[in-house]
Amino acid sequence: MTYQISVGGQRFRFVDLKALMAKASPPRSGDYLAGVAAGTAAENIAAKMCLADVPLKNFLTEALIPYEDDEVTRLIVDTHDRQAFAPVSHMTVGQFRDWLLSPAATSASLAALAAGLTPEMVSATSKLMRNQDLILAARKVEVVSRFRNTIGLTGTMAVRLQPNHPYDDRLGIAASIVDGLLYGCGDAVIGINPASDSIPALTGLVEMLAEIIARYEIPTQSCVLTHVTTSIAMAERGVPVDLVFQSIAGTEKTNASFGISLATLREGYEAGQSLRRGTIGNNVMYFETGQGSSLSADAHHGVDQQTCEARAYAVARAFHPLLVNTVVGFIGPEYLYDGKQIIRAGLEDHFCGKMLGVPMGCDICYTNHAEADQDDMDTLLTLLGTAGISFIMGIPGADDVMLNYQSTSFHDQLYIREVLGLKRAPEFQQWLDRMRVTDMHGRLVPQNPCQSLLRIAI
Amino acid sequence: MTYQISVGGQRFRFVDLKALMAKASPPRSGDYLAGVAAGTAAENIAAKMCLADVPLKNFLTEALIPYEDDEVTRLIVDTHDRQAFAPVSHMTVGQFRDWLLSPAATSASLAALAAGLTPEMVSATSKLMRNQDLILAARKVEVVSRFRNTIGLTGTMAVRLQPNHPYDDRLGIAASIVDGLLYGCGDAVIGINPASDSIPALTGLVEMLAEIIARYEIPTQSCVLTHVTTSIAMAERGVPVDLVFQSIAGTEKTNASFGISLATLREGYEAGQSLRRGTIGNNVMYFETGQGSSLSADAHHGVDQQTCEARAYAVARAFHPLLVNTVVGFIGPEYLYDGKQIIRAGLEDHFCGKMLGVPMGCDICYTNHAEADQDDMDTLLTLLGTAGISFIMGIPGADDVMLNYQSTSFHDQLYIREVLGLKRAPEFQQWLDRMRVTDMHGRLVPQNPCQSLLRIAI
Amino acid sequence: MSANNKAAVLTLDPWEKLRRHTDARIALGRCGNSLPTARVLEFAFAHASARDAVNIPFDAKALHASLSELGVKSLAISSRAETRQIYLARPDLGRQLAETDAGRLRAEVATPCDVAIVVADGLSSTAIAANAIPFISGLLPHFEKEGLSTGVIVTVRNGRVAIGDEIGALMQARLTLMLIGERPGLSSVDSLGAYITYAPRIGLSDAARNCISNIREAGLKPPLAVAKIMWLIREALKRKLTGVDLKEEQQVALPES
Amino acid sequence: MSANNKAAVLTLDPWEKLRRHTDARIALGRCGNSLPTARVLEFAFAHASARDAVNIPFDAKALHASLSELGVKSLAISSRAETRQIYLARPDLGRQLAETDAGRLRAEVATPCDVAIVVADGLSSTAIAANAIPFISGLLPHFEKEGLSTGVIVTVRNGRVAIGDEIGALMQARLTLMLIGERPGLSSVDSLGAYITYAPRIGLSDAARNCISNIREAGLKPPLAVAKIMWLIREALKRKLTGVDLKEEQQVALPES
Ligand code: B12
Ligand code: B12
Repeated sequence: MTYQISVGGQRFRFVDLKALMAKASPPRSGDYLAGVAAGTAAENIAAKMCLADVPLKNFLTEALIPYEDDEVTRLIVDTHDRQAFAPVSHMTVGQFRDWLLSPAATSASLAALAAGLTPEMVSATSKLMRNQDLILAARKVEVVSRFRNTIGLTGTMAVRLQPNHPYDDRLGIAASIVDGLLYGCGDAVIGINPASDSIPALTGLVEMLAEIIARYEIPTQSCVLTHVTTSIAMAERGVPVDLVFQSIAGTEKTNASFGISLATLREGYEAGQSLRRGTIGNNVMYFETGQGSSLSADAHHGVDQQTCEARAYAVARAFHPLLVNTVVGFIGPEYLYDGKQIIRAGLEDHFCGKMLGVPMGCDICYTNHAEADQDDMDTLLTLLGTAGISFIMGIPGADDVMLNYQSTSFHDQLYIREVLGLKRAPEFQQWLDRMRVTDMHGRLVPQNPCQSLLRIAI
Repeated sequence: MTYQISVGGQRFRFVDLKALMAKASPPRSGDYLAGVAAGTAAENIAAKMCLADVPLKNFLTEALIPYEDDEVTRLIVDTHDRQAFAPVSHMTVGQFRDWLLSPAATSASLAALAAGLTPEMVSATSKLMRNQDLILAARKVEVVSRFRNTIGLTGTMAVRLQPNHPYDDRLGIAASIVDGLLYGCGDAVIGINPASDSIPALTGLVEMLAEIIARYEIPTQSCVLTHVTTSIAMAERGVPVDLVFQSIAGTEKTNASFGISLATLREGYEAGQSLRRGTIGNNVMYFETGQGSSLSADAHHGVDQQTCEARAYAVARAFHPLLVNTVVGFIGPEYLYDGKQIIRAGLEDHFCGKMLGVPMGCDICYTNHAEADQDDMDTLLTLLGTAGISFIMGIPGADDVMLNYQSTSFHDQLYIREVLGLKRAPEFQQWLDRMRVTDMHGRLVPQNPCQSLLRIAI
Repeated sequence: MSANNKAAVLTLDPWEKLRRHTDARIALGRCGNSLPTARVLEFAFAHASARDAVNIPFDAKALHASLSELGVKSLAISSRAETRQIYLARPDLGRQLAETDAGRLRAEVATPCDVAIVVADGLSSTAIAANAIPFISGLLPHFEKEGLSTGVIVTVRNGRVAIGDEIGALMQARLTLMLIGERPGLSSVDSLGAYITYAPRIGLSDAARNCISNIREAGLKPPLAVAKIMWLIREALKRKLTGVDLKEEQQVALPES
Repeated sequence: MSANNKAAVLTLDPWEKLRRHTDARIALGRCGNSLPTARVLEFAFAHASARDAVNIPFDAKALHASLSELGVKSLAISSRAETRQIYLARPDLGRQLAETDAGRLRAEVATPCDVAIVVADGLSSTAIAANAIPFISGLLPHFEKEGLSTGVIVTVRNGRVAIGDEIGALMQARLTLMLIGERPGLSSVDSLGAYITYAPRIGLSDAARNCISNIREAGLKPPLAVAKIMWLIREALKRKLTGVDLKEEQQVALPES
């Protein structure tokens, strides 16, 4: 079906919904690279106007990537909940945006709606929204997940402690863990990106984390972010895997380039469940995503990169994750050129994920080949904090010495807690008090060399 | 005095404090245009490192613009309060930054310190700060000013209602005033930029505003933003001028290009005071500023544009203003190229103004020849709200139909109140309740055609 | 869930009829505290158009044709800002005559004149295309009546206000009248500014000028602007000054709204 | 006011000695909740340096000189990304051989080989300058011992990992070993990545490769990386595959810290 509109005396035509969506996207380098972006600012706005008039229903019949060709499309269509969709089924995209911002959209109504929304609907809606709209709507949503603590409660923000080391040195990793815990981080997960892909080495890391968590009775979970098939292999050998990690994307072909399929993820999910390591909940999956991966794998089917990304959240939600993390500026400037594009994408991803009912966090980050700096990260952190982000990254000094990029630091999370009053996961906060890392208000207290957590790194 | 430093195996030399300051500034187009910016990113950071080691005291002896040549320098030096300065007098710029972010810097200690700080000191400090630092430090400061209501209390944010019209049509202006009041705006001031410069026409506008405020007993003040000499002329004729407006800048020569001097401002201040129109306070001046004006007037003396701007706040504070407004993206891309530079400048200006004890607001804005859009404004608004800005602009739909630029709208202020819980000036909020514009929580209530304020525009 | 209840989503502002008084974006309504979708997108489209307007090239030829129809001689010159991009980045260059143009202009000037009329594209060539001729054709009869001489009308590509100082000096004019395209706004991309400077010469600041702004059909209509500028020119020539010390005191009737 | 009390301003972290275990920025201390000035500026300087590192041109000549000292033949080619700017914006072009280079390479290839060794600048030519020769000189003796043939070593300017697929195919190699400069970080601008792909041909995805990363003196030291890659290459050739189905199972002793 073609779409058209006349604005300012000009007529604009869009060959199909996919093209309309792409041309309605806020400008970003990846869509230019893919050749799907609007040619002029006027065409971009005209596409938005045209998209505003598209009924939400259309997304149920006009698949952007054919049902036959893509298992992610099949997942989206087959699991769509018509009853949940009913309250908004008569709306256009533009009316849906209005509704989201109105008092009719509440925490409760949005929770009930999530299963009725498809990623394409929320992506389309986000394209009509300004930054402030993305913040306002997202902060209404509360998505709660649990393993050994409670993530996502309104007014809280958790932090992944990311203690990476260039050759997985245990003491090096332990040193970063100490640093992070003593800055009050780690409630989302203590999660290592291993430099190595060797199963014996990875097993060592998993065991080390399990031991630390057990010894200090930390109400949190661990993860070694290796390939899901490797986690499955470890789980089968009885290695104490808490969370099963995988990078995922919004098309079958991209996932294939990551060496996975929905079936692989299902196996991973079951492997995680089989170990029954959660104490207060069973959300065992940790997913990472990021705009640009489908284009990078030449697997985007002409769909704009933000919509591909939103589809990844539909993959995620099928597996009841504890954490979904958009690693927003991670890949590079070919997908998100500068601070402005990274900021915008971060807000979009957070909004889309939350609308779909996913426990959304953000790795607020950039690489050294992009036009961005720590000021942009401060900005995005403040915006996402205001938008009610579930969790962010905590990396010593914001500098990942293994993945070679910059993110948010242990200090940064203190900043955002201070200015917005955000609390930690409650169980973790209690533990921090008990360990005298913070006072009862969650503020850091000065440490002395007798602090028992320091023993982690000897 | 020359400054030098070795970093990363390279030696960097800076001919004087002025050059060091300029090269330590975050990149912006105006400093490139002036030829004072650092040549490379490395030089930029080296300059910051070198500046961090400069004792604050040096700024008292090494004037960036000579005492003999510039009355603003004379004002700064002659009114510097050594006693207020004492607590930080032993610090370097870098140490002062640390102190500002530490718990030692409190609302009370910062209020006591303001008179001891010079604009150059705070500008230098800001150059070492990331966006988050500028927010954290600024939000500790409370600067309160009063005329008919109380501006600047912690947890509040006021709005200037800006009802401009391309030919000063009274009904057109009145229509925008109605719109703004019914959106709960106008506590900072109801302030018209007149298209005309004719004294009879301006007098008509002043009288119209005085009449509206009196008729509805609005606890707020009016202003017609004409040249200070014109306001003086009107005051002398007994025209009911509330606030005396003037654009000001940080060098004598720039002010001369605006047709003013400190003496002119003193006259304006006295004219304002003579009318005794304030009810609960005597802060009668409204100043506007903005980075780039000194360069535009070829009057910057080689000083970077942010430092010139901070010096304007020293001019402002000499006259106990009710409002100081940095119109941050107003002039154009030759001074602040894009959203990123505008955002950074807005945060710097707010920080510097607050440190100097000035009731700082921001016209969060951009022009159509700059690389910026409403998303950038949402971003800066959220950041400045978090930083505790005293007031912002409220313009119907964010589109100023006379000054030809985009700013924040009546809707935008509702957004920031909603997400950050910011209140209005208390007297004005009570009035809004009384007039049934808002409920007692400050939330807008739906209006009907009998609302008496609608009569303003007939 | 009240999703079906459209009234709960959109709150209308019952003062829409006030819109007839102004182009300002009033009575936009709201969903919650936010701008309705349609209003957001209208704004975005206006922004795209205004951005384009900055870059529409100045059609000097068309202007010169119209001027010669009015029977006036004109000369097209450029500032030192060679491209639009340079113009935006380098206001200093927009204030200086291109090197060869100073000579060309000097060659045109036979005798001193009272008022040097300069027309520059500024930030909106659309403003010139729409309003320069209505303004000038209204102005010249007054000049004739009051015996004010003008030289050749100089049009400037990529000019700033202050370039009129150099031009006026070269033309040995008593006063420069600069008509310039104001930066485009969302609701008006064709607004003209008129600046007058007594005894023009390089190095003057804006304190030495007066300004009439927002000249356009939906703003200050050209005939009214002519009346205002004539008052200012008369006073300026009489009192031998322009700038902050010259204040407009006449009571000009504003058009009905 | 406690301004004179320096202790109140800076809170030190009493675990500074843990810094010997890692280059990560730990135990930075804080003023209130914030990073101390010196730490902020160190970070900023490292950022400036890392940004520069992305643009340091690849010195193919020097590399070829060193390779010929090792007694290996080499061939310098380019991807289709002609400039560094294009390279950053167009990863697709970084994955394709410049047109004439395919021919040049084909001309070099006499017989099929076991392993095509490719060295590409990637995002850090510094990584290549620092680590390619140590790695290759450690590797070649193993190849010789185990009877693995290599063709000419191909160096690529502005290359991406996947360009090794086309090169390996042209060289009729059983496996491509791609050494590439990883994107520079703040604490290491010289990190090398090694990717192996069995049966290389255009169109493969990353699922079909294995990777060893962070090869550099302060990371995975080149000799250890060689041991790991040899294990993977042996397994790959034996099991006729690389990618997610090939998992490293050997117990490699990590260096002492
Ligand atoms: C960028 C990056 C990615 C991007 C790649 C997309 C892109 N356009 O760049 C994304 C986010 C998609 C990604 C995904 C994954 N990555 Co990755 N990635 C990196 C990173 C940070 C930089 C790579 C780089 O600089 N390349 C150099 C440039 C010049 O070449 P390029 O051609 O542009 O880049 C290609 C390769 O980097 C390749 N690639 C990226 N990751 C991986 C991982 C594997 C196993 C393989 C074979 C290829 C591969 O994808 C790029 C596009 O083709 C490295 C860390 C590092 N310090 O190198 C980790 C790293 C290579 N990735 C790693 C892993 C584990 C993964 C995942 C398997 C995670 C998962 N569980 O799903 C996935 C899937 C990879 C796949 N099979 O496709 C590990 C590999 C560990 C190991 N020794 O095997 C590393 C070392 C980081 C880590 N320790 O976690 N990654
Ligand atoms: C930008 C601007 C400014 C900038 C100018 C700096 C710059 N680099 O652009 C700043 C913020 C510094 C400024 C200051 C003032 N401005 Co002003 N400004 C404008 C604006 C919004 C756009 C001008 C434009 O597009 N020019 C066209 C470009 C292409 O030319 P340019 O050479 O780049 O611009 C020069 C002129 O615009 C000049 N200029 C700017 N404002 C004024 C005001 C007067 C009275 C004069 C003589 C010249 C002048 O400064 C520029 C640099 O030389 C207009 C509104 C409009 N719709 O035009 C108001 C406007 C011209 N300004 C106005 C006023 C009142 C002032 C002030 C006197 C306010 C005050 N009380 O101090 C001051 C001082 C001006 C002076 N004497 O220097 C009024 C003039 C009213 C009138 N009829 O006289 C206008 C119409 C807006 C308004 N209604 O408030 N202004």
